[in-house]
Amino acid sequence: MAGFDKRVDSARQALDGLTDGMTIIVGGFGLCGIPENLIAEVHRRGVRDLTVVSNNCGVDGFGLGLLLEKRQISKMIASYVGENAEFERQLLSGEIEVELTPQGTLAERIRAGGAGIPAFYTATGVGTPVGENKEVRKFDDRDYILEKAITADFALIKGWKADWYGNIVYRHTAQNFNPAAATAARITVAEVEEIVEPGALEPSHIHTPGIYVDRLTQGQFEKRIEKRTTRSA
Amino acid sequence: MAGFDKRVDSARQALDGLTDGMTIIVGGFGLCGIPENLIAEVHRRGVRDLTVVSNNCGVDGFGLGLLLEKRQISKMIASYVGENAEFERQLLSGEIEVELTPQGTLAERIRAGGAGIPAFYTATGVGTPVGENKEVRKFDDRDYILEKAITADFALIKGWKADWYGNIVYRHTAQNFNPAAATAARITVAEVEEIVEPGALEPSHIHTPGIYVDRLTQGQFEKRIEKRTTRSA
Amino acid sequence: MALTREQMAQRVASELRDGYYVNLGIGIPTLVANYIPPGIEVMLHSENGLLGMGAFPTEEEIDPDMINAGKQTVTARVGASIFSSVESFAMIRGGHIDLTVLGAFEVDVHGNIASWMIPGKLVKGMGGAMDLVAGASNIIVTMTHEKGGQSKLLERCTLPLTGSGCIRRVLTDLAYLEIHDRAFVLRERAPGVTVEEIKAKTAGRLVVPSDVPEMRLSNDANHGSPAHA
Amino acid sequence: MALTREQMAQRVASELRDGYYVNLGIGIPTLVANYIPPGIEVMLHSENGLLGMGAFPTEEEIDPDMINAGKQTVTARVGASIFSSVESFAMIRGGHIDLTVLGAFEVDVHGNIASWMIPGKLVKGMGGAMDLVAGASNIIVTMTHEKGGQSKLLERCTLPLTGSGCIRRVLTDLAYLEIHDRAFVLRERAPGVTVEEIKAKTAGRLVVPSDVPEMRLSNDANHGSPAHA
Repeated sequence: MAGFDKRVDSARQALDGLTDGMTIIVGGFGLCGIPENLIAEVHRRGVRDLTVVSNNCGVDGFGLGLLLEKRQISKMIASYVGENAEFERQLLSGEIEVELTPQGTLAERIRAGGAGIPAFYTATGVGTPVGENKEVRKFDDRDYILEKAITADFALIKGWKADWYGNIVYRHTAQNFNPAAATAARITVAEVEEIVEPGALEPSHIHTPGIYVDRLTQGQFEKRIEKRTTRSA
Repeated sequence: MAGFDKRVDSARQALDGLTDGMTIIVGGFGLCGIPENLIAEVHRRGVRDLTVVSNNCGVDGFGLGLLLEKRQISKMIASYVGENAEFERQLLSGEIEVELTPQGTLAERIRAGGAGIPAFYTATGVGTPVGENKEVRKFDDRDYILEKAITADFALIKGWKADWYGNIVYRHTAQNFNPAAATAARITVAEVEEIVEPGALEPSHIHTPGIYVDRLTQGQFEKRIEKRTTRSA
Repeated sequence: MALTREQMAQRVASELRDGYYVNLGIGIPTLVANYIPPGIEVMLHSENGLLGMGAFPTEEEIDPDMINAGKQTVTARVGASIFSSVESFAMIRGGHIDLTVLGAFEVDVHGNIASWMIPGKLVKGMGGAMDLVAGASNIIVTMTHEKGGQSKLLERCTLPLTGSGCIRRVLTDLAYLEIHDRAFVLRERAPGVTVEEIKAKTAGRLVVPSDVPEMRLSNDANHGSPAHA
Repeated sequence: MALTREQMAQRVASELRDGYYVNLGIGIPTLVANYIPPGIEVMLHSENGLLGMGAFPTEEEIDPDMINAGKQTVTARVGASIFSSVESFAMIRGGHIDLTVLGAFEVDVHGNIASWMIPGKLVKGMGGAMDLVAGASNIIVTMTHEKGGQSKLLERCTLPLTGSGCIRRVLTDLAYLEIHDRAFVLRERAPGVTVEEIKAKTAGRLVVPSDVPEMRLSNDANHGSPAHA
């Protein structure tokens, strides 16, 4: 199964071919389910002028925040800036171009990119800044705007377990944007916590079929928590 | 959890409110994963003038073929007539209106209906009879046609196991159109082989979250096989 | 007396019905989960892909892979399902959520809402809010009636919109109002708050019916976690 | 000698590459799975939601819930995944399938294909064929060169189209041809078939390079099941 064995030896090898000016989609929501090691490798490589598509842009000093600090990102397509001070600073100063996109529209645009749908209509954003300069069209007497698919050169995703074929399952809410991201790039690179033997995953439980995955690595994860909330036992 | 207990006592009760002239989406591919008991109940009720959305229309004497024979269907939206003689006869004679839709477009139109996407563009069918009288539009120098969402009054689906909340898992390729169908109707009725206690299904394995399911029944299934192909052991 | 945040949550909670799938935004909306009336059950939806959000975890249960849309660590309750962001927003956009509760900077008589951006000052991003207001059939906005002496219930929103013509119900610390025919219709007053005060603090056109009862706030907090359901 | 159906499958199989995800239509395309060259592995995609179709089941293994797009009972091989029709066609439409092999009634020099309907006579429906030809980056049409003495390689298809301008490679029982610049380019002849015969039986414009080798058919059938992979 050499042709289907998606395993590569390192994060370095996994990002072979990533160069300046490329577009990358990065899975994760906040710091949950982000490809920590692949992001670190993008940082190490120092590639610049990247367009990054990701719901968030990490936090100061972790996740995609690392790439912001090193000024590797020239354009960000995201739904949330939130508490990322460096992101907000670069946005307000105009150092980075930001295309703020509603979260559901962002997910759907990535999904469309992977599914061969070049564009779709949605009511989200009608009559708001998001709808400016977009076609508005009525269906059944309601207004919708046209939104376009997103595709990328690389997708960097994070799974829980994967078999050699690149079939992936996600753990809890670390799924989020990862399955969509996996479908929408020319080269999809997945890092997972555990690589298992083919046959170990139940076919009906697989979240991301291996057809979407080109390269697979196993990583060590810090899994930093953004907001630690607890109840007393 | 009275409000979330989707169980009803019978197929009869499950289709309460189904009347002449309604649109129903029916899950299944061929005879695999079809809601046998709900179809039988539609047959028993004798409601007429139905628009049925389903990839196939059963076979002569089984599945949706029963409704064809009793002339309960006035319009069919499907991708395949195949070897269903009565379907082909009614189609050629004009007794039934048929909107033949490419299988992937059919799946996507139903999914769009459930996902609040009123319309989308696809390359499928461009330059063919399917593309006639549809808007053609270029994206990145390729032609696409505009396809519209499908929604329905009722969706009739078939699952394997479901908990009281209507969370459903499908068995093998009996999944097919069922998850999309579940999302696109005002009232979604699911019949399953086994109803399990809440908590018995792993949250990340659920194919159809209960939010899409309004009524749930347990059925007995014949599971007729259309093409029995085997190898020697 | 203006309502406290807890009282606002309590009033919103009385709109919950047994079997509702509910999305609660960050802030006051989150507190609603503490006041679910006895005998009814709701399922909390979190945009990042969780339906059936449970209580906060104990220290032992904490799991970085189990968070809500506010990035807080949570648990999944019995009957929960977990799915992708694509599926999560298909639920929202497709109108499958029964009730959405979210905060706002401004609301106007046209049902417009502004909640995500103060130009040149605050850029948090819209996250899932635009999807929620466009998709939910049933939205309650919770916010203070004024900010810095300025009414937040306007004739026209001044800030960039989150959604257009989508809001019908607003609960403030002073009143519960519905939006009809390009006006705020005063339905209930916070206990001890006069119609005159509400009139004075509402910039958009206000319709005052002949009878405007005081709100009833009967539920006690069920002292669970904010994510109780 | 015209190729047999098995030989046609054999020739197509030589186009397979290790690691290909392949969709095989009904008929001759299905037979391709019997001739996968040694040392390479492919994964068969079935439109109804199965990637990694395995052999036919034994009598004991038969399961009505495990079928392929031809409605035949099949098995899932190691490494298979099973998903919805929506996901299955996202793969197809999104161009993730490496090779699609399907039959046709007619093909023309513009790359058009007709395969799903003979007006007034045969209405089978297009099933997934229109999606496959619109989505696959790489399509091989397999069909007989003629039917009832009529060429099936035309200047313009006469039947309703399945896809427009999407076909580049055609294997018939007489030849392997590529479509370039509005012509069929004759690349290989079936063993013993002359260029003259192919010329006579091709209605659409035919370009004949100076050297048109005979096909090489070296693989033996691996005598597995039709769904072997």
